[in-house]
Amino acid sequence: MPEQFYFALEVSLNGLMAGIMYALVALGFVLIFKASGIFNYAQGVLALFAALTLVGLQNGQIPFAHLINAVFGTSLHHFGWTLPAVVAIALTAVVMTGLAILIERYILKHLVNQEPIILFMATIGLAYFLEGLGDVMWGAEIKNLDVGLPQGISETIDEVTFNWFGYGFFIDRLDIVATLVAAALVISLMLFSQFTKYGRALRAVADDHQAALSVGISLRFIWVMVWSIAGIVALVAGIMWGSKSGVQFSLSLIALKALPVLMLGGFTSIPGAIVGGLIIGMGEKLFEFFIGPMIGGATENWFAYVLALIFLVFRPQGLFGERIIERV
Amino acid sequence: APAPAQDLHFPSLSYRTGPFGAGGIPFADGYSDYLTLMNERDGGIGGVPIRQTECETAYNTEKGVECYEAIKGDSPLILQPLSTGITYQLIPRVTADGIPLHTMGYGRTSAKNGAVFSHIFNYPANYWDGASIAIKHLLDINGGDLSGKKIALVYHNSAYGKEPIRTLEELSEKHGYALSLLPVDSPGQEQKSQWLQIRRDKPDYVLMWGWGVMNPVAIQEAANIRFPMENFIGVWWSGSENDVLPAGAGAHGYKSLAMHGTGMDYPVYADMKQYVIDAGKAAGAGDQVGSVLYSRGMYAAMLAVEAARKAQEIHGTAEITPAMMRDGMEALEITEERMAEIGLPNFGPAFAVSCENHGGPGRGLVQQWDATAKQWNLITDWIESDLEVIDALVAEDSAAYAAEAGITPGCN
Amino acid sequence: MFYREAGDFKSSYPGDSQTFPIRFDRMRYYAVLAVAFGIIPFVINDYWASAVIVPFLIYAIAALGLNILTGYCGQVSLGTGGFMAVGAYACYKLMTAFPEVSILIHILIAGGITAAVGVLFGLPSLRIKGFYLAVATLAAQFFLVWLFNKVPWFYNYSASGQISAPERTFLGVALTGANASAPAKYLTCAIFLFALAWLARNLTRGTIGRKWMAIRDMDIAAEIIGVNPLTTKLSAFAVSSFFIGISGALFFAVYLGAAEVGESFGINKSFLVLFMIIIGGLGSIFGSLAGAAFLVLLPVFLKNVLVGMLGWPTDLAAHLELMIVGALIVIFLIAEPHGLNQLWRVTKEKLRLWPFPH
Amino acid sequence: MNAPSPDGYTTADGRSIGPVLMEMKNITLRFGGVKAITDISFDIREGEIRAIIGPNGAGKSSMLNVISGFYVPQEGEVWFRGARRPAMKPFQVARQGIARTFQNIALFEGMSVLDNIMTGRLTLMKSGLMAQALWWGRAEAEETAHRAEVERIIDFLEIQHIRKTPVGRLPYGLKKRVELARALAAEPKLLLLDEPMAGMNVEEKEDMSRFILDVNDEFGTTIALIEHDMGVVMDLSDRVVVMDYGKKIGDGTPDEVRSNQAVIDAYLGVAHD
Amino acid sequence: MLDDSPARRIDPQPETGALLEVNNIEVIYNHVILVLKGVSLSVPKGRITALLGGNGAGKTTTLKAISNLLHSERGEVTKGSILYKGRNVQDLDPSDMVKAGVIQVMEGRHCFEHLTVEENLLTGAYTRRDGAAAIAADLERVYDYFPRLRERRRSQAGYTSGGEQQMTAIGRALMSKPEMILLDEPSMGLAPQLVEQIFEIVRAVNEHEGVTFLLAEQNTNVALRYADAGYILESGRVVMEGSAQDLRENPDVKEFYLGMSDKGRKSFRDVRSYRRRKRWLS
Ligand SMILES: Nc1ncnc2c1ncn2[C@@H]1O[C@H](COP(=O)(O)OP(=O)(O)OP(=O)(O)O)[C@@H](O)[C@H]1O
Ligand SMILES: Nc1ncnc2c1ncn2[C@@H]1O[C@H](COP(=O)(O)OP(=O)(O)OP(=O)(O)O)[C@@H](O)[C@H]1O
Ligand SMILES: [Mg+2]
Ligand SMILES: [Mg+2]
Repeated sequence: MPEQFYFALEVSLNGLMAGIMYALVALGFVLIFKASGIFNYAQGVLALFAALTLVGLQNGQIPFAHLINAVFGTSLHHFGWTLPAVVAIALTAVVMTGLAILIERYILKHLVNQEPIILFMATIGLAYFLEGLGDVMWGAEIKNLDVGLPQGISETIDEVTFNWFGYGFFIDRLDIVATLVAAALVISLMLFSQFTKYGRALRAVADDHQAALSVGISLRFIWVMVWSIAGIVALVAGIMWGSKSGVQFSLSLIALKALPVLMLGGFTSIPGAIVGGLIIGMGEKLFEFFIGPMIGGATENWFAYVLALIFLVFRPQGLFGERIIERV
Repeated sequence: APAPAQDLHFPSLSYRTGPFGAGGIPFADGYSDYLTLMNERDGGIGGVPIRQTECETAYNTEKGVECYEAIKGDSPLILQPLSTGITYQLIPRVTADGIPLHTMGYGRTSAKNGAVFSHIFNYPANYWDGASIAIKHLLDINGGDLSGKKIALVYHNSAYGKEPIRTLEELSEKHGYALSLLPVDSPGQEQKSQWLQIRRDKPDYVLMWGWGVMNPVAIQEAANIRFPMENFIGVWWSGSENDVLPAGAGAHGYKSLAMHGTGMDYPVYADMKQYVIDAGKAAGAGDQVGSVLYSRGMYAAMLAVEAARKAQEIHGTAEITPAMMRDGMEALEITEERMAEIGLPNFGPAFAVSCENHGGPGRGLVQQWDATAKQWNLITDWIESDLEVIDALVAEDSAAYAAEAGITPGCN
Repeated sequence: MFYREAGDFKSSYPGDSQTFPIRFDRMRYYAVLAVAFGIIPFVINDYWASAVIVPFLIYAIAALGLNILTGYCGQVSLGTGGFMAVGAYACYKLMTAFPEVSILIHILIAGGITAAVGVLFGLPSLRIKGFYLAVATLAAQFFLVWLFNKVPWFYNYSASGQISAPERTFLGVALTGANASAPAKYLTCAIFLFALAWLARNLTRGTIGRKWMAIRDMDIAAEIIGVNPLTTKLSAFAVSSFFIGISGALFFAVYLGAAEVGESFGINKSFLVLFMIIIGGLGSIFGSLAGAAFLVLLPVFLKNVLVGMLGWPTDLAAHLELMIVGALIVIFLIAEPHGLNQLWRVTKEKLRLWPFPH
Repeated sequence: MNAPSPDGYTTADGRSIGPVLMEMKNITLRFGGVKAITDISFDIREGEIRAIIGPNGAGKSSMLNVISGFYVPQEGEVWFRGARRPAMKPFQVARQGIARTFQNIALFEGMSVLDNIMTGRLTLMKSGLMAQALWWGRAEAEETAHRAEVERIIDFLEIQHIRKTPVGRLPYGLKKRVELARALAAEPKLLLLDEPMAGMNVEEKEDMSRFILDVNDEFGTTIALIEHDMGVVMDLSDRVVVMDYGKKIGDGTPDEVRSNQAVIDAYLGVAHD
Repeated sequence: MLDDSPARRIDPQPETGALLEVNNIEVIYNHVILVLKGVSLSVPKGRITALLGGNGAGKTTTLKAISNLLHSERGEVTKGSILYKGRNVQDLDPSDMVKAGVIQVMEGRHCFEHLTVEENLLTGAYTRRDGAAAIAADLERVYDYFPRLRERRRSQAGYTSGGEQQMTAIGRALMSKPEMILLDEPSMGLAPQLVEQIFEIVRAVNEHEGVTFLLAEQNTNVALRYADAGYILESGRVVMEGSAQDLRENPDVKEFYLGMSDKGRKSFRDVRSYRRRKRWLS
């Protein structure tokens, strides 16, 4: 039955695209995990913070306006200018780098050589802090993010496929952009970590902080670098997701969609994030589409995790993760 | 009972943070601004000043309970938590503590039955009314016949979102449409599969019970698959500016229910501007005035104020207690003249509350989004819900509750 | 000054392995008990009960449970919310199906059911470790929430899927429902906490506790010296889930009175309880209590200061509260990564040496 | 001692050694392409101190791991007490009475010294979960009984003063001693020691040697020992297996091994003593 | 192997000054555990200095205090000063210490498990700026020192044997072209001929490249054969110091650290009673 087949194909394609969107968030996790063994819970909030900052800068919002107004009884809101998207994005990247420096300086530096769970916890503290900060700085109301990315159904694909198969496929143009951006990001990050000494240093740091220090790798530098990159990746994710749903608190919850991706691909693998995203995206969409209606729907959240779990039972380190070394 | 207060305490259980903050902010602002207006312009209600307090719940039930416990000793006249979850927590508590709870268009629908839910009010309309109104509207456009039509419900996968299902199922039997259900998990950032299902099944109409980020994403996705927007109707919680703006032009023609008017074309805004906004006394950032949810907050405050007046009137004292307030709410009567006096002519329906009916008339409107003008336009007159179906459901559900909670229903 | 070990010699092994080997600690412990059961029930009011103390007691139980799994046995779990939901829904079904049976028994059985579910979801821990396991437990979290939301049998087919606790009494005193008094709620939770803490203490100081810790510290070595990883990990899951199930049952029946699974037992619960044990101290019973107290009290305290005393707008206060809680978590971790418990220990060690610096 | 009889033999210093306790037959172990052990056979007799030596990476530790059941060899059989050992999990092997220490100390860092040593006795403890939870009769009595045993070992190894210290803080040498204590606590038939004296100075090595000899004497525990200090190996052991690149290149008394040219070339470098 | 090896000739008067000077430092872990109670050392440039002492004497702690790795163990230097080339280095980052030319080989190997042996070695060259060719040449040199590593260059370090990891760790330090190496128990877990070999390498590096060594070692015997001077630590204090020759001849050192009595070395089997360590200081 070609109808059904086309539906399945369409769902799979869209699943793959959704997977790419998850992978964008997962990438940030991977980078930080690779570089420091830190499971960065704050990645989702970083994306939110980046998106908030971007919108704020673009619209010329005065940071902390609400706080200032509350304290001084003023009534400030906007500087009165708007910035072109490119400038705002560049400025936001600078802000994210600054943030990375602060994070290193005030948090990570003091937690060298601690157990992973402690570091994880610290990132949760950070997530809280940034969430509050983002809201105080830019306000909690929903904001539109528009950097000129195309959205909506791609007419071309629809038409072309309709002419070919007699069935027009639905592909969101935003998803196509996301795929291209993700591909570019992944390739450049992979080149970076494979072919530069910093890439090697990253992995060394993840294995053993003390030993890394002892050979002269500056944890501080590595961390600032990695957190800046992760911040910029978060900005990209924030732009993509923000264009889709507006910028507000829930953006930070996309982290939860990235976790199964991460787990399936392996916490330490950049290509793993993408492959994991594709598998999860496609799997959960197909399941929701075909099985979901039979069992009441809204299965995506748990199905993604269960799917990842099934993979893990066979490969406990994820598809591309580094082998877990078990020796005595 | 707490001693009569020197002032009238109107707490606001608001949420300006968390995943639903974007919806909570305008509501809280509207609620507060109207009460401020009363103080500034009239010196309170019946000469007694209003005291406002605000407690942040973040849409979180535990925080809601904490807020409740913190204020319940402070003679709160009325509580409006704007959260179905918190409402469920509070129903037994307020009943035991004798504090009235007003859940306007949300909460537990069967609370309409005042014989069981003595302290809970959900006038002027509830979810089941909403479901029925939407179907009525569809009946209207279809010349009274929906048989053979396919209707899909996209809903927030929570207590809130599930509310209309029973009603819609009952109505589908009555009107012969096919209903399909598409739950979306909170928060609802990813709805690809739901909308691809819609694309495949091609329902004639899509209804939506959404809140928070789920709304704009759904509207965006609907636009993406080029679902005809005029066939897409959201409940009144899915019909604010925040929901449609992100989709830009794609959202043009999207409809939603409304239980009150919107926009700033009401005389009350003249006073509002004079006494509150220009006086720098606006709540929050002051940038929400006139939006849909702001109007709703204002409407909620207005109804509360009217009930307080009523209470003052029946009990012959200006310094009313929560118990008196309850009586005022139960005796509340909103007429068109009164609405006009207040400066909100035809903003909401005229209705009278009684012990048997805490739920008001169950009337609603349909509004449609004009993406070019960026505004909501009312496109129908008041639509009555199908009380025949709904009242039966209310009776059934409230009886079940009464049995479970050991309440003997009755009006005193 | 009081804090001296000297002169407090133990002449028997049981004496040496008692819970509070130092006299002063023992005295303080009895004092706490006396206050908890002799004074608080008479002075507690609704606000303190509902807003602070009852949630604290219940979270403390959950934290104890998670600490057994994560702190003692080293299996990081983010499924706590889901397991609490199991306890809550089991308790609800039992309460409504067997109204004549005592609620206390229902709560215990709910714990037992949760233990069984916990074991089931603990099975992957045999293959999956560390953060991978943590993320895998999210599968349990999301699946359970989905299940309770989706299958109407669990919520007795109510229209909205909410469950509400009917009134149940014990010796004529209402423990659940709107008429339960603050002291009744408080005592129920306090007694459960006390009993479970005592149980946890016994378990963790004996053979099974050492097996857990061995698995935590080095699972391969543990296996090589004779610890069966399967039974050890699963027993940790079972005991931990038992505790968490009871806390879920109390949370629903005694504290909230009504619950909706996604909202009351969502992923945030899992994280919250995890914070508690990390802030309190992994592998420590006192730490579980301290962590729970800290994270329940802090927001309430901050809110009361920022809004109540400083009069700031609530939204601003809420945002600042987030920032402060976040910052405090980080500051705490930096000051003492091993939690409040360790902070307390170091203080004691200093006290012991006092007035000498070392 | 030449060609020991099945029932055992008598050592130079007059101790009598029993029959074969454990026998490894044609063991081969590979990790992907790396052949860690190639077709090695040897036996360990009851009451004996058996040393395994060889250059770094020769496969000695891997051999101990095979004995403990942690590595499963691709080929070969393990015989224990006269019977072929079926496929077993490491914890089952431990319960047969085989205890060991590890090359890279594998103590439970989060626990006190006392608790660490108590874990050694886990295989001997019987009380159930319930009894422990309620700390009733059996659990407490059992705990006390085992505690007494453990205290004996603590006295024996002279680590009384650090009983309650978390092991994470201990210096290396003490950790090794605690690890030995943990292994001893299991009252093993066969004790496997992987470089028990690495990182110790002479004085400490002397102490450690004394402990090992005493264990062997007092409890009749059979000991398999890996060590790089030739002085120690030659002085303590009754027989020595020499490995190189996964192959066995020598097996015999210390004197035989010392004069084996292959061993000198591969390992000793110069003739020792 | 214990009879005296070709003793190194020691210049009575080192012509170069102290490269590293540790003055009376005190180290506290976790704010309460006092471990070093005033340790002073002076390491002359271009020499090999040994730091000896029993388990827990504080050797590792001293080395970590110098390389500034203490902070990551929640330890701190509370008193005294550490001067490298006359400059106080206490506030430097560990990585700055490496840049300044001081590198530590940590006790217990600390290889990067997931990196291959070769990648481990290359991380040693992280701070170097002298180009890929020079690094490649040094890599070859390390492989020449440790042929076993060349064979295992592509394996993940986590899966190599204890000794191989030790070689990797030492090789890694050599890759950074340091001026001074702090070696913590290099001989631990190495086969006897490798121990000699490592010390030969130390000597070679010291003589040909002028690298200064401070080495903590339990194997007193070998250490004193290769070192120029030594310090003996006991319970966080320096109890004896002097040239290697003097130390070797000291009767107490002979008895307690070299395991020799008047009759030469005695068998481990003959130790019939546990011996109480003599304390020079309590
Ligand atoms: N991180 C730490 N926290 C607390 N105490 C520590 C820590 N590290 C070391 N110590 C203590 O400091 C003392 C000195 O330890 P150190 O490791 O410096 O000794 P060492 O001379 O290197 O011994 P070894 O030869 O066994 O390696 C020991 O008593 C040890 O218990
Ligand atoms: N799990 C494993 N995976 C891959 N290779 C391994 C594994 N375990 C050991 N090897 C390899 O097998 C060889 C033997 O290792 P083993 O640890 O047995 O050596 P050893 O004789 O104990 O050496 P040392 O004296 O240095 O400790 C080494 O080359 C090592 O890299
Ligand atoms: Mg080995
Ligand atoms: Mg050391």
